[in-house]
This record gives sequence, structure tokens and C-alpha cells, in this order.
Amino acid sequence: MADYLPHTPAEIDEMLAFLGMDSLDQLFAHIPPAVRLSQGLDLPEGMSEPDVAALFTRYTSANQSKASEMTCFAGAGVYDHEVPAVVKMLAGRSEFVTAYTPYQPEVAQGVLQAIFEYQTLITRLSGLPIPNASLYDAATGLVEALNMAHGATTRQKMVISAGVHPHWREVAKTFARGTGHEIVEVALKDGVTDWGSVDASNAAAIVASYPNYLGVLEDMSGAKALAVANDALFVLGADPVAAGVLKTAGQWGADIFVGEGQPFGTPLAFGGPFLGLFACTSEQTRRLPGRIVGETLDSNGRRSFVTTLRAREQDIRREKATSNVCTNQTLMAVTAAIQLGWLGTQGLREVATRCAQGAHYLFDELVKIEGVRAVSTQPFFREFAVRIGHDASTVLLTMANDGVLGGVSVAALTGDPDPSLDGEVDEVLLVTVTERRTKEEIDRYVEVLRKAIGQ
Amino acid sequence: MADYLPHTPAEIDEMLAFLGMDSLDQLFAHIPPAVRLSQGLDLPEGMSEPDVAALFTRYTSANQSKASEMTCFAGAGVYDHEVPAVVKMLAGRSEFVTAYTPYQPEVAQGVLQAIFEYQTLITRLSGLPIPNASLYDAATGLVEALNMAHGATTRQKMVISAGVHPHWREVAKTFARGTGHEIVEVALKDGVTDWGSVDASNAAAIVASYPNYLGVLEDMSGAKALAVANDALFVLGADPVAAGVLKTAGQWGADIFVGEGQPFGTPLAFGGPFLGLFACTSEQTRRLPGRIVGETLDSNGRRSFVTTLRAREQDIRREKATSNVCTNQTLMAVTAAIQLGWLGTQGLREVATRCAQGAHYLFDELVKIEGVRAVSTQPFFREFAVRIGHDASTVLLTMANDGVLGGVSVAALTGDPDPSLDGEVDEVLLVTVTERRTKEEIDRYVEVLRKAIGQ
Amino acid sequence: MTSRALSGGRAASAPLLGHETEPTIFEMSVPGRSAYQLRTTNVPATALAELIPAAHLNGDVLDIAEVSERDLVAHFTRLSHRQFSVDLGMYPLGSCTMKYNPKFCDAVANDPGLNSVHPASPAELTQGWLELLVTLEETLCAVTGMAAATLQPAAGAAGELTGLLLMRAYHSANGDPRRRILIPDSAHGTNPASVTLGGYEVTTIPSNDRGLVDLEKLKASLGPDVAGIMLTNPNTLGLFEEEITEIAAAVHEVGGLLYYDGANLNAILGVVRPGDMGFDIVHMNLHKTFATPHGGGGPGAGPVAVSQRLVDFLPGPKATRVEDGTHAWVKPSRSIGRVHGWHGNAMVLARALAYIDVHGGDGLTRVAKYAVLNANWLRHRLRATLPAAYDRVCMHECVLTATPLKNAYGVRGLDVAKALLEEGFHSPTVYFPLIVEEALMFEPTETESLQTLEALAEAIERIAQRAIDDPDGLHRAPQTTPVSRVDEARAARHLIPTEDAASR
Amino acid sequence: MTSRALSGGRAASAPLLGHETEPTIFEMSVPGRSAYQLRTTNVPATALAELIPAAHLNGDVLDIAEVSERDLVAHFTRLSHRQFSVDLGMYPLGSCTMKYNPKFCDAVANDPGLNSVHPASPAELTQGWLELLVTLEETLCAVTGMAAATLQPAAGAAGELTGLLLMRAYHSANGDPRRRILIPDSAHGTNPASVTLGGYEVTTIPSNDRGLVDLEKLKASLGPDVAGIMLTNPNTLGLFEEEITEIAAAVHEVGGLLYYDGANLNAILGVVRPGDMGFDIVHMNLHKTFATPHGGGGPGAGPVAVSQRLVDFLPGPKATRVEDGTHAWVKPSRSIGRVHGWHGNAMVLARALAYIDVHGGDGLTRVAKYAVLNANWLRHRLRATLPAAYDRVCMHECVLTATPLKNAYGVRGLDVAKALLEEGFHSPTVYFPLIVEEALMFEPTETESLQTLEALAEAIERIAQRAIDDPDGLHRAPQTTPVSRVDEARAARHLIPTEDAASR
Ligand SMILES: Cc1ncc(COP(=O)(O)O)c(C=O)c1O
Ligand SMILES: Cc1ncc(COP(=O)(O)O)c(C=O)c1O
Repeated sequence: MADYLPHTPAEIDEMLAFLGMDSLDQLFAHIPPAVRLSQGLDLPEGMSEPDVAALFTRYTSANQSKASEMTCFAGAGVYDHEVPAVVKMLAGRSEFVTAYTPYQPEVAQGVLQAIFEYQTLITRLSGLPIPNASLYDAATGLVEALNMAHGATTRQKMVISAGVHPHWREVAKTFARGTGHEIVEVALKDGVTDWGSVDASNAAAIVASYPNYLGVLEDMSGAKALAVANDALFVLGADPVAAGVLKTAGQWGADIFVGEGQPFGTPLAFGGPFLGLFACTSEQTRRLPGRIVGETLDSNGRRSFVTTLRAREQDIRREKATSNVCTNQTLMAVTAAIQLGWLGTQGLREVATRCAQGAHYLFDELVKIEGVRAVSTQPFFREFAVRIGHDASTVLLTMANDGVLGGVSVAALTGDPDPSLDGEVDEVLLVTVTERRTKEEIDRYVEVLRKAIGQ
Repeated sequence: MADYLPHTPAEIDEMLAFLGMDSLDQLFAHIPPAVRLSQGLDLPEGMSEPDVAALFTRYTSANQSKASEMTCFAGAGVYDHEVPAVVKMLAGRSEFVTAYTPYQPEVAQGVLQAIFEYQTLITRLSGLPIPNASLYDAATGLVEALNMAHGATTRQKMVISAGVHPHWREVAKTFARGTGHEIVEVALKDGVTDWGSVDASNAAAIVASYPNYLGVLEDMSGAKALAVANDALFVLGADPVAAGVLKTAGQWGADIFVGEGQPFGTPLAFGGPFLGLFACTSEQTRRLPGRIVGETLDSNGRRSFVTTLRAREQDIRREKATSNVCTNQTLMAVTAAIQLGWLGTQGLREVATRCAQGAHYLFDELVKIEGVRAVSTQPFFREFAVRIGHDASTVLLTMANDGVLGGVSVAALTGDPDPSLDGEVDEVLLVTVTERRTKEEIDRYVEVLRKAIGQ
Repeated sequence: MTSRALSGGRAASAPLLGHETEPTIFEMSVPGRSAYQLRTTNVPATALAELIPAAHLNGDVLDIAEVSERDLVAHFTRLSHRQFSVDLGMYPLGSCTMKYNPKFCDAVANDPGLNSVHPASPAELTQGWLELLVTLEETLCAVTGMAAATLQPAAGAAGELTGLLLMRAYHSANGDPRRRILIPDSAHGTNPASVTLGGYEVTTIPSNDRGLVDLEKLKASLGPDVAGIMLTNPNTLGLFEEEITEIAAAVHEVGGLLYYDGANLNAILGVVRPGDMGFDIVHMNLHKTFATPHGGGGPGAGPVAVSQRLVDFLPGPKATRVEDGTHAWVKPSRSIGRVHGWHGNAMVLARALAYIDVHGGDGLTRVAKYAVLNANWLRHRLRATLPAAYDRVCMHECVLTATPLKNAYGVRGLDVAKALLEEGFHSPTVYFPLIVEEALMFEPTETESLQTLEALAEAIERIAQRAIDDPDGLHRAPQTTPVSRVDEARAARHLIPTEDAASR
Repeated sequence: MTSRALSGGRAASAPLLGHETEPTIFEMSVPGRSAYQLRTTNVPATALAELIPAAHLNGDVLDIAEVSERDLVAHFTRLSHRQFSVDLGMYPLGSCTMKYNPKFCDAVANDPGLNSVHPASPAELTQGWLELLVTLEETLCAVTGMAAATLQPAAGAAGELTGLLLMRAYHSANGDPRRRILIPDSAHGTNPASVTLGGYEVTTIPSNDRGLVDLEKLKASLGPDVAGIMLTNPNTLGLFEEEITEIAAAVHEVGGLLYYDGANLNAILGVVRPGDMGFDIVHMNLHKTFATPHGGGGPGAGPVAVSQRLVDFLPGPKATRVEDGTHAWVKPSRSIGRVHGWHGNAMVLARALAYIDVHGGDGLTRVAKYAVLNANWLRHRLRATLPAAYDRVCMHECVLTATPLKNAYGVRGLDVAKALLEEGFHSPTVYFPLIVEEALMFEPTETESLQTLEALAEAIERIAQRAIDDPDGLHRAPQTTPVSRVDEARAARHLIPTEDAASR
């Protein structure tokens, strides 16, 4: 019998006898018969591990766009960065993988210290002093930021740039059904948020993205000024890899930073588990969502770490809590700490620089192609949007036949025509270049795209 | 610069200054200039890990017979058994992988206890009480067994069945160049050692294989009787998986057991690192080659483990040592202990049974094919030899085109025409079925072979 | 030279060798050292200043730790030696279901065929993933007795909030938004927190003297403004709500919906299904019930399954089987929208499906039965030492109380929990649920053997004896752990969440 | 119930939690329990008795441990916590070269494209492997300055014996078999043991007062019956044999060959090559020089490279590049035959090639230089505490002596070594080479940082202070380790090599 249960028949009998019972069913005798399953679950019989592995090849072989086989130029918030064997090995150590939330600090210094190091790194990447121990992903992190802004201002209006990732905006809207926040979107113009077009009075938060989801590096001073002018918090969703060379959220004056930590050691993973990065100014400490690890001493005076400010958390504050997060993404946070340790100061800078170099090299080549046009004239980092004069989704499938995942169709990403883009959104392709892409791969991209659009 | 060296330029300067030197070269100044390399090594510049990984795909893609892609019916001492994720994970824990020989038992109880458990398992599988902590592989294990037999008898004549794996015999012959042992081979007849044909007087050892390399299960009573009659030691090379259902070396009366431990958790690995299993009677304890772990107490009276009988070993006995083994195959021994723990009593029996069932099922189907004939009428376990009426090497390549690694050509294995086989050795194919082969795969084998030999 | 010696390869912090603290990676950092290696790309190395306007550049202010790969490995390996985990020993943490996490499921998830797929790849190129998700959804529905599910929520709490938004959408669609959600006083804190974030008010229902929802008081709290009730069954006391049919009828009667907090679903797999009990919405914690590893606090996955009337409101887009046998992303007609940036914690979902496939319907049922058997055996075994708060047949966990020890010797539940660490066991959940004094909530799980349970019981007996012999020693426990009892109050009083705050 | 409680999930044996012993897997075993899972094959399940005659069947006598997967994992994870390793800290074990083992090289070896290839597959189907082996052979020749190499020997000692058999074959082919091999008194024990197994006699050459081969005495020992000499250079004292050219000339003069024990090759990478020093045969310990992990005692790999005149004698078959650019197995014309069951420890070979490729010629040279720098810094730093046996510039390791501590306080080298364990360092090699009293042989390796070296030095200084303050305490060290000082004599007196012997 293929399972993980240690019980031998003799032991089951012995245990039942100890309980004065003669069958396992007796343990469930107090469950009303009316609701009990009579036939057992309508599921197949158990299979051995190798049989299940064989079954799973059905799934793996039907996934054609694996980055292990197709050169990945897709991004949209999820990036194909280098993850070395050493990081996988360390993050995969079973003490990290099979631990629970560090409720007993005396036997959880491993995870606690790793989170402490993660928190330190997040504050450095964000330029904001108060981190948490992770959130589910950037999108739900944004929701927490809005809730924090609401808590700080008691206001309900959330002014959000349309440059914020469409999925993040969608998630914010979903959760606003519960909190009652009013979400006001600000359209883009030439790829840049048109802050002037919005009434931000009485706003709890001004929310921007850096770069924005089309890859554009907007000057954040405008957003900051708007926040200040309206006594709103400035929430900045920022790319943490960009922080290797670009201004941090703190440098732009943000009150709250949210970001997606996937680029730090987490694979593409079909979208999860990822890592919601979060940091804020010290004014907001008591409103921090999720767990936070702090330094303290043990009874013998040794430096120790512990989850702290627990009074904010849902299990203690219950209906008065401002966040319900319990399980978070610790393992990804630990992974990010390890990956950042591997990169180090030079490495992160190097990765960021190479992203920018690769993206610009490809951009320059692409816009030489007849019929390919930039969506924006603004600066960008490792991602940019181009109009390709053809249906982007169709072109992507054609390119896939040549082993290239050519990017992300903006129409597919946004679901509905994006109000921020004028003209045919179906023609807009979002293209990413990470430090992993070689010149040869980029040149081939150009060739494959040319072929796909008949140029 | 891509390497693993921590030294920063400032530190190098500081360290040199501490030594009163001003260049690294000064450290080597005492080496006669005449022998020093002036130009550095004639090797390419260092490459980053991902570049090397890309380079290695050159090798991996040129290996067509990977068991991950081609159904493996090859054996000849190396078997495609199930290795579950859990065993890989545990055996891959870096405390086991990156430890040295357990010279300091106080911080090496992990490896020492794992070896102690391995040793226990080997004695159970072999039916002989004195194990060692592993040897390089079965072939070199056989050499150690001959040396032990020489030590015990002071004789030089080694009577070896031609049923012993051809490579093991070759290795024994190579090392006999140093020890001066006289190797006498005994031919097979209908796949069975013709012990009657040999003069075993004055033999140090009678050496047999169970099953023999053609898969045949010989009755070992004859070999044992011959050893007893001539006061020789009976050395039995036995398949440790077969011990799940078949008689152990001890049950057959062997004085020394050698075996290949690869089937216990080690992948095919292109032939290594494998695991030389070794056990003997207690009479031979002081002649045991290699390391042995024994139980003892620590200074606080707690059960502990330590490498023991060190006085036998080369580092202490030097030129009087009977074995020069130092580094052995500990990690594979630990892996075997883990894999056997995973299999357990039932699992090993089940694996052995399934091997026999699969092999017999395939055998029965194969001999139905016109032109395919059994090499021997004797019983077998999971491997058997058949004549296929065509050049086996050619047939194997043809079968490979259909995704089947159809076995091992006996002619290729033996290198030279095997004296034990009458008729065309080129036509003999050695076929293995492990517990991993499904009926569907076996049926397909039959079909593919039929096609390859035009039946 | 002291700060210099700090950094580097000394392993005295590994409990194997000593009990010193491990330096942080920042203390180990040396300027100019590095570990990273990147591929050669041959992309033109144009100066950044030529690519990006100066206003955007940070002027190289960013400081990350600088260590060699060797020290990186040593540091995190040593940290791992300072961390308890399921793989080291029993973790009877009630409500958290710390069962064995099969390594096979990890291996499945590490396959690049799943792991290296970009979530924004066209559906045509990710048919394997879509089919996997659809299969998992169907499987979870079979387990819970529901009609459809969303796999997006990243953990149980996210599932709760999703469920509440579904309730809200449902009632709103009926033109009757409603205001209140009922929650028993034994509920986990995420439940009321989620209710608030869902825009509802909490009405707390007291438990009766059997540890169950007081049906009469529940009925008294019901009214047309009640949107629904959140229950976990078995509840957080490990007790089955025997009057569940009556509860369901009463809530449905006033037009409310029933939400099932699936944290304890492992107790009833194959025995009874939330759908059959009358629940309308169910979240599952895959990291509990289906043994995906907790990762030191996450990732989890909290799919939400619903009855037919809520299907159209589910978050989307959802992987869906379409007529021609292929799979596509489809947004339910009245979807509340996305609750996750992408498709949920996909790798956790894959692990859970692998776990379910290995067990099958029969195995999952055994999981529940043996989990319940273990909990009852432990409860009964410890009767004389730590009595159960409600001493009758429990489900997969039992809440014991240290009140007798406290009254007699001044030894609190926390002392028992801490002393257990020295005995080689993780502590149980302490002081939860709130309605039990000195609560110690033990969930042995089905993967622990009788021998392990016995060892735990004997350890607790030893601690009980220590309570008599040396109560003060117990207040100071643990001492053999990497750090001794930690000053939690100090940490909260003066927050030091980062190395930079520490060194300030 | 005690034996019952022994088995199972108690983790008190993990130093993280306590210092109890870990039960053996046999003590944890419960009849009927199991962990294995096999595929469904649908092969007819014919009874074994129908397939194999009864005379061969063992009657189900075999007893293996019976544990659940959960307990298997816990057991071996806990054992791993009782084990020091490079990944935990510095391992300055002289002669063993315990440098950092890059995880990348492990990943390379775990690729099924290498790892799942059957060694008896036709060469046509394994061209990748053959090319890899040829490339490695060429690379090793470039590093050593030799003409060709065999990759078959599974470790250094196997390489030594192979080398001696090559000498024998060479001399025999010249009709002049010869009898003796010269070995310096500082040599590792494998050298003389190999000589004996190679059918030669050992003549020991004393070292001079500089720790080097005494050239005059060497010359005096030479004669026409000398087959050759085995040297390691730098020798086991970490000192370079400066008269190597003279030694080579003298040995060659009498028709002898020079064998290079490559255990210390890491000291001279890119600086000087054995071939250029006049050696004819060189073994390499890939698990030392090229950082393949030692695995708790193995696997290793001990390729042997030779000069032109020995090429035809190499073991075979050898992977060989053939004219058409493909690769084939070719047996050298006068091959001594196989020295390994297959092609050597292939996965170790692959790891070593990956390591070499990452470093390149430049990186390998840095490896040697920094290894030598580290050893000299440490030697110099410890001058006042543990003097070097020969206090001058050393190569990659230095042999220090505890004689002053012994004379002054009765503290032996072993005590220092054991006390270091408590300080978070592995011990150095003790009492080797035999010619140095109270030898402590430190090999820091190039992957350890200056900070780590300083930490080691400070730890040794603390121990030296303890030698003054509390010498008795040092005799009892270590105490904080999983077990305290182990009784080695007891183990040898009454051999208990198995659980079955233990329980008898
Ligand atoms: C009863 C109960 N409900 C809800 C939750 C929250 O689930 P999650 O941690 O997955 O967010 C928990 C988690 O401990 C729980 O025990
Ligand atoms: C100088 C020397 N020679 C030879 C050897 C033997 O090498 P191996 O252990 O690889 O067999 C060693 C190993 O420690 C050594 O240090």
C-alpha cells in the first residue's frame, strides 16, 4: 500500500483496545449518520509515487513554454533571472522547508535570523526602515498598502496609476468590495501617468509603479508631490532588481513600498509561490500587516530573534486587526535573502545593469523593423512595450514554434482593452530582457519576430 | 571574476605584508626557477557557472542512451532500480556529502552511525558477520578478497569461475601483476561453471558468482565443496538484490562475500561511483581490507561509534598492510543504508520478486521469437543471455532508434571472445529486467527486437 | 581583530559544536567579496548613463552583504542547524497539521516542466498546467462535496476573505447585502479579521459546556441581517459540531450562508464532506490537509470551493476544460475578480495534487482515521498528566490543559511547552483556543507512529514530575536549545527589525 | 514501553535539542511497517517458486529495518545534525584538502544526461561521456605536464597501485623487472602499502633536517634494482622538495622512474608541473585538488597521468578521440588491463571537469597561490602558540607541533585537536607525518577567508591559555559535541561492527 502512514494492523488494534473501541469507525460514531459519507470519496485509488510521476509527465509534456526549453522574453512582473544551484540547495534544506511559523524562537533561530536578514535587505532595497516578513505577492501586498493608507488617513479614496500592473489593480478592486475603498484610476499618456487629470483631494493613497507595467520609468516626483499636496500616503510599487541601479522607493519619497520578490531566487513557477515585499516609514509601524521579526536577548543575554509586535496580528487582535495574513511566504523570503547574499552589492548592480543593456539593445534592434513602433518615448529599464502591427497573441504562438517566448501580449494581460493605451491594444507586445539573455538569443529574437510578422 | 576565492586585493596585500612579502610570487621563490611554469597553464580562461552549464549540454545531449529517455534493459552488474526522491534528498544532505573520513568521532557520529547501520545491513544481506565500511566497487572488492585469501592461506593460486563478471576477472588479473597471484579460470558449460575441469589443489580461493554474469543461478554447493576439499576460501560474488529472495553468500557457505552495491540507491552513473560490498567470516577479521566502524562508549558512557581496528590500515601498518585502501565509497554506503531503510524487509523481497517475474516474462516471450535461443537452460534471476542470430551490437543500435536500450552485447562486454561460450559470441545478448519495467515496456521490447532482427 | 574573526567560517553557532550566536550575513560581509557568477552574454556593455537619465539612477547607494559562496553556504547551513522542522522530529502543533511532507511532492514541483513555466505564457503553450489545475479543482470538489473552486488564494486567510467576498457578491446580487457574520468564540483569529476586511461585522457565538456551538444562542443571534456563519468542523477544540445539520438549517433559514474553515479538514477526509453538512463555501489549507511543506511560515495555498449557487461569482480567470478537450482561462460570469497576482501558489497546488494522487480516495480516508486515532490515543494516554479540556472522543487534535499543574505547582502551559523542546519535541500550540485556560493543543497527525506518541507521553510525564521536583527549573526551560528562553517583551518594547536598526 | 518509546520521532538526539544518542534504524524498526513504493508494472505475478527452484530460495530469512518514510527521514536528518562537514565550518585537515565544494558541480553531476547513462551502453550512444572523459584527460595532462592519463582509479591509493603496476609493466617490457621502490619517511601510509601490493619492496629514505629528502642518502640507496621513487611534492610537511631536479636526475640515472603522489597537487597548480620536475607518473586526488566532495570518506577519483614512454601501458579501454571526430573505447597496445569495474568514478570525474572549467588556467593558479598564502599566514600567525616543525615558507599546509604545550603543561596535540571541535572548527590532522612529534597538520585551503583564519588562530590561542589554566579540562575535551571523547581502545578490544553483534 503506497502511503506515508506508519500504522500496522496490530498497532491499530492495540490503540483501539486502549481506547476501549473495536473499530476505527467507532471514533466517528458521534458524527450524525445523515451527513456521513457512505461510499467513501469519489476519487481513484491511491497510486505509488512512480505511477504518479508517470501521470505527471502528462502535464509537464503539455507545457510547451518552459523556460528550460524556450528562450524567455516574457516578464510582466515575473522574470527569468539566474538562480544558481547553490541557492536552490540552501533554500531547499529541509529545516527551512518543513518548519512552521517560528512560534518557538528557541528552536527557530534559523528561520528567524534568515527573516531578520531578509528584512534588512528589503529595507535597503526599498529605502524604507520598517519591513515585514513577507506577504503573498505584490498584488496582495498592494491591498495591504491600501488598507494601511486607509488606517493612517481614515480615507477611502485610492488614486492608482494605470501604470500599476493590471493584475495588481484588479486584485485591489476585488478586495475593495470588502473594505469599501473607492479606486480611482489615472490613465497613462505616452506611457506616463497623467496625474494632472485626477482629483486627488481626500485621497488616502497615491499609488504608482516604478517602472510601470509597460516598462516605463516615470519620474516619481509628480506622484510624490500629489501625495504631499493632498495629505495622502505615497505608495510605490517598485521593481526590487531595478533598485540595484535606480532610485529606491525611499529615495522617491514613498511612504509605503510594495514589490514582487520573485526575481530573487524564485523560479517562474507559473506564477506562484511568489513573494510580496513590503516596507514602510516608521510612522506606520503599528499598522504593519503580517509578521515582523525583531532582535532581542535570550535569558542568558545572547542576541536572539523573535516574531514581535504580535499584538497587531489577527490571532490576537481578531476583528480589530487590519490584516488577516497568517501563513505568508517565508520560504521565498529566506530564498531571497540567500539569493541576495549570493548576488551581493556588485552582483545586484551587475544584474540590473545587464538587464538595462540587454533591453536597450533589443529595443534598438526591434524599432529598426518596419512596422514595429515603441509605445512610449520614455526611458525604460529591462522591459518595454512595442506595437507590432499584428495581433500579439498570434505572433507569440508563431514565435513559439521557433523556440522563443516572445513576450506578453498586453491585451491578454489586461483582459480588457487597456484604457491607458490608445490605438489597437491587441498589437502591443511587452518584451523583457534579463541578464540571462545573450546577444545571440536577442539577435535570434529579432529574426524570429521578423519572420512572424512577415518582415 | 568567477570563482570561489574570498580574497580581496586589500586582504592579499595585508596578508603578504604580515609575512613581510610584497608579492604572491615570493611565496614560491624557493622553487627552482628551472622547473617553474613561465606561461601559466595551457588551459582556457575560467568561465562562469552558467557558461560551463551551457558547455556541458554538449555532453549531455550527445548521450543518447540515458535511462531518463530510453527504456533500460541493460544490466551486467549495473541495474536500473527505483531510486525515490526521498533517498536522493537524504543522501544529498550536505553534512554527508561534504564530510571527510570520520577521523574525529565526536563530530562524526552521523556518518559513523550510518556506516554502522550499513555494515549491519551488509552482514544481513551476505549472511557473513564481519563487514567493512565499503570498497571502491565489486571488481576491486574481488581483488581484496583474493588478497585476503592469500593472507589466510599464503597460497597464490586463485581458481575463478568464468561466470564471474568479465570486468571483475580482468581487474583481478591486472592486480595479480603486482601480487603475483596465479589466476586459473574455470570455463562454463551450459552456462554453469565446470568445476570438475579444474585442478584446485593448492588454491587460496575458489571464486564464484551468484548469479553468474550470464544471469544463471548456479548451485553453489559444488564450489563450496571444492573449497572445503582443498582448504581454500570460498569467495562468492553475489547480487545483493537477489538476497531479497535467494540464498545469501553465508547460506551457501562462503568465507568471503563481495558484491556491487550500486542497486541500492546509486544511479547508473556511467559506472561510478559505485559501491564495493564486502563481508567475511570472523576468522578473517584481522585481514579485513579498508575501514570498519565499531560501537563503543564516550567518556560519559553513551553509545558511540568510531572507526576501529585501525592497526590493520595502511596509514599505520604501511608496507605491512594487506590493503592500501584509504578513501572508500562512504557516501554510496550511506546511500545504500538509506535506500535499504526505504525498501525494508518487504520492499527488498518485493523488488527481488518483481525482477524475477519481469525477467521470466520477457524471457518466455523472447524465446518464442524465431531465431532467438536461450544460452542456458538453467534457472536465472533478473538477467539472462539469449542468442539472437544477429550481431548483438548492431541490433542494440537498431533498437535504440526505437527508444529501447536492449541489453548488453556479451562480446562487447568481454572484449575478447569469451572462452566460456561456444558458438558465435557476437550473437549473444544479455538482457535485464528490473522491478521498474512494466509489462507494456517489456511487450514493446519484444516488438522492437522482432523488428530489429527482422522477425 | 575581533570583528574580523567574527566573519567567516567558525561554526561554534552550530549546536553540534557549541551555543554561540551565528553572526548575521552583514557582520560577515567584506567589501569587494562576491559569490555571483553570470553568463557571458556578449551584449554591448553600454554605460548605464547612456541608457537611463541620471534622474533615475541611485548613485550606487545600495549596500547588500558581500560574502564568498563558501561563507554563504556555511552561514545558511549553520542557520538551518538552529532550526527545528518536521524532518527532525515530531511537531504536534495543534491546528497547524505538521505532518510529514513527502519528498516526492517536492520533486514533482521541482520539475522544470512545471517550475519553469511563465505564468503569462499563452494558454495554448501551457495546456499541461491548465489541465493540472482543472484536475485539482475537480479533486478538491470531490473531497469537499462542492461544485467548483478557485485555486487563487495563497493561504487559508486569503481563502477566508475570498469566501466572504463571495458571500457579499451573492447577497448583493440578490439585492440584500446584509451586515453580520456569526463566529463561535473558539474560532481562529483569522476568521474575525477576515470578516472585518470583508466589510462585515462579527457576532460572536459562545460555546456550550461541551465545547460546541450553543445552538440556542446561535438561533438567538440569527436574523435577516446575517450574511452567514464561519465554522470549522471539527472546531478548534478538535471536537465535531454534532448539531451541524441543525446549525445549517437555522442559518439557511434566515438566508445566510455557511462558511467552512478548512484548517481541520484533515480530520474528516472521506468520512464526511462539508458540502454534505450544508456548507456553501469551503477553504482548504493545502499546506495542512495535503501536506505541502509550510516553509517556516509559508507558502501555503487556500483554494475555496463553493456550492452551485456561488459558482458564477468565483475569482477568475479560471482554468477551464473547454469542449474540444483543450483548456482555457475563463472568467466566471459574475466573478468577484482576481484575488492573486497570477494563478495562485501554483507549485503548492501541484504538490497537493501529487499528494492526493498518491493517497487516492482510500488513502485520504485512512489519513483522517489514523489522525483521529492518534489524537484520541494521546488524549487518553495523558489523562492523568494533562487532562483534556473536554474529555471525550476528539477528532484529529485534542486540547489539554495545564491548569492542574498551574494550580498545584505554579507551572504554566508555556513552561510545559518550552520544556518539551528540550525533550526533542516541538511544543504544542499554546493558549489557543482562547476559551480554554492554559490550553495546550496537540495535533499528532497521522504520520506519527505509536512509538513516537508514547515517547511524547513519557516526555510529558517527565515534565510533570519536574513540575513537582523543580518548578523553577521549568520556568527557565529550555536551556539546551540554541538560545534559551527568549525575551519577547524586550523585542516589542524596542523594535529592532533590521541590522541597520540594530547598529544604530 | 521503554523500547517502544525509543523508536520513532523523538529528536532529543539532535544537538539542537539535546545530547541523547540517536537510536539505530534497527531499534526503530517495527514489523510490518514500510516506506517503499514501486510502480505498477502489470507483469504477471507468477509465484517465485514456479520461476526459481526451491534450492535457491532463502526462505524469507532476510531481515531489513522496517520503518515508515517519515521515520526514515527523521532518522537520517537527525544523523546529519550529528555530523560536521565543510558546509558547516572550517575543516583544516592537513593533506585532505577540505576546501569548499561548489554546489554547481553537484548539479552538473545530477543531470540525468550524465547520471542516468548505463556504463555498458554502446559507445555510439554515449559520445557525450566519451568526449567528456577525453577532455578531462587532456586537461589533467595540461595541468600535470604529462602525455596521457587513465581515469579509472577510484581514489588516490588506487592510483598509486595503478602507477606502480605501470612501472612494473614498463620495466618488465624492458626485460628488467627490478625490486625496490624508494619512499621518504614522511610519506603517507598508502605509499608503502601500495608498493607492497605492487610486488615491490620499500626502501625508506630519511628526511634531512630541513624536512626534505636527504639527497645524499637517496643517492646511496639507488641502484639498478630500484624501480623508482614515490614522492609527493610539496611533501607531507607542506615543504617543497627543492632538489627535485637533482633527485629526478639521480633516479633516472639508474633507470628508475619517478612517481608523483598528487595529494598535494593543489599547492602547485599553474606554478610548477610534475612533468616539468621530471616525474613519469602522477596520480591526482580529484576529491582534493579539484574539490569534488569527500562524501564522508569517499567517493574520490584518482586518475593517473604518465609521460610518453608509459602511455601504451595505461589501463584500458580508454575513451579516445578517433579520426572522424567521434570517440571510441580503445585499449592501449600494452595495457596492464582494467583497474576498475567500469570507467572509474565517472560522476566524480564530471564534477572535477566542471570545477576546472569554472576556474580555467588562471583560476587554478589563483587556487594554488591563495592556498599557499593562507597556509603561510596561519603558520606565521600561530608562531608563538604552536610553532611550525620547520619554520620557513611552506606551501599549502603547515605542520605545527604541540610539543611545547606537552612539555610545559602535559597537553598533547590530540587535546588541542579535540578542543578545537568545541570552538567550532574541525581538528587538523594529528600525528602525521610520523616524523614530527605531536604533529598538528593544518591545511586551511584557499576557500577560507582571512577572517576565518583569524578566528581559528584566536581559538587556538584560547586553547593554549586553557592549557595553562585547566589542562585537565583539555584532556576531557570535547564536551559540547554530540558525544564526548570516544573510547577508541574499547572499540578495538571488543569489536562490535553490527547491530547484531551489539545485541548478542
Ligand atoms: C483554524 C484556522 N483557521 C484559519 C487559519 C489560517 O490559515 P492560513 O495560515 O493558511 O492563512 C489557521 C492557521 O493556522 C487555522 O488554524
Ligand atoms: C599524501 C597522500 N597520499 C595518498 C593519499 C591517498 O589518497 P586516497 O585517500 O584518495 O586514496 C592521501 C590521502 O589522504 C594522502 O594524503
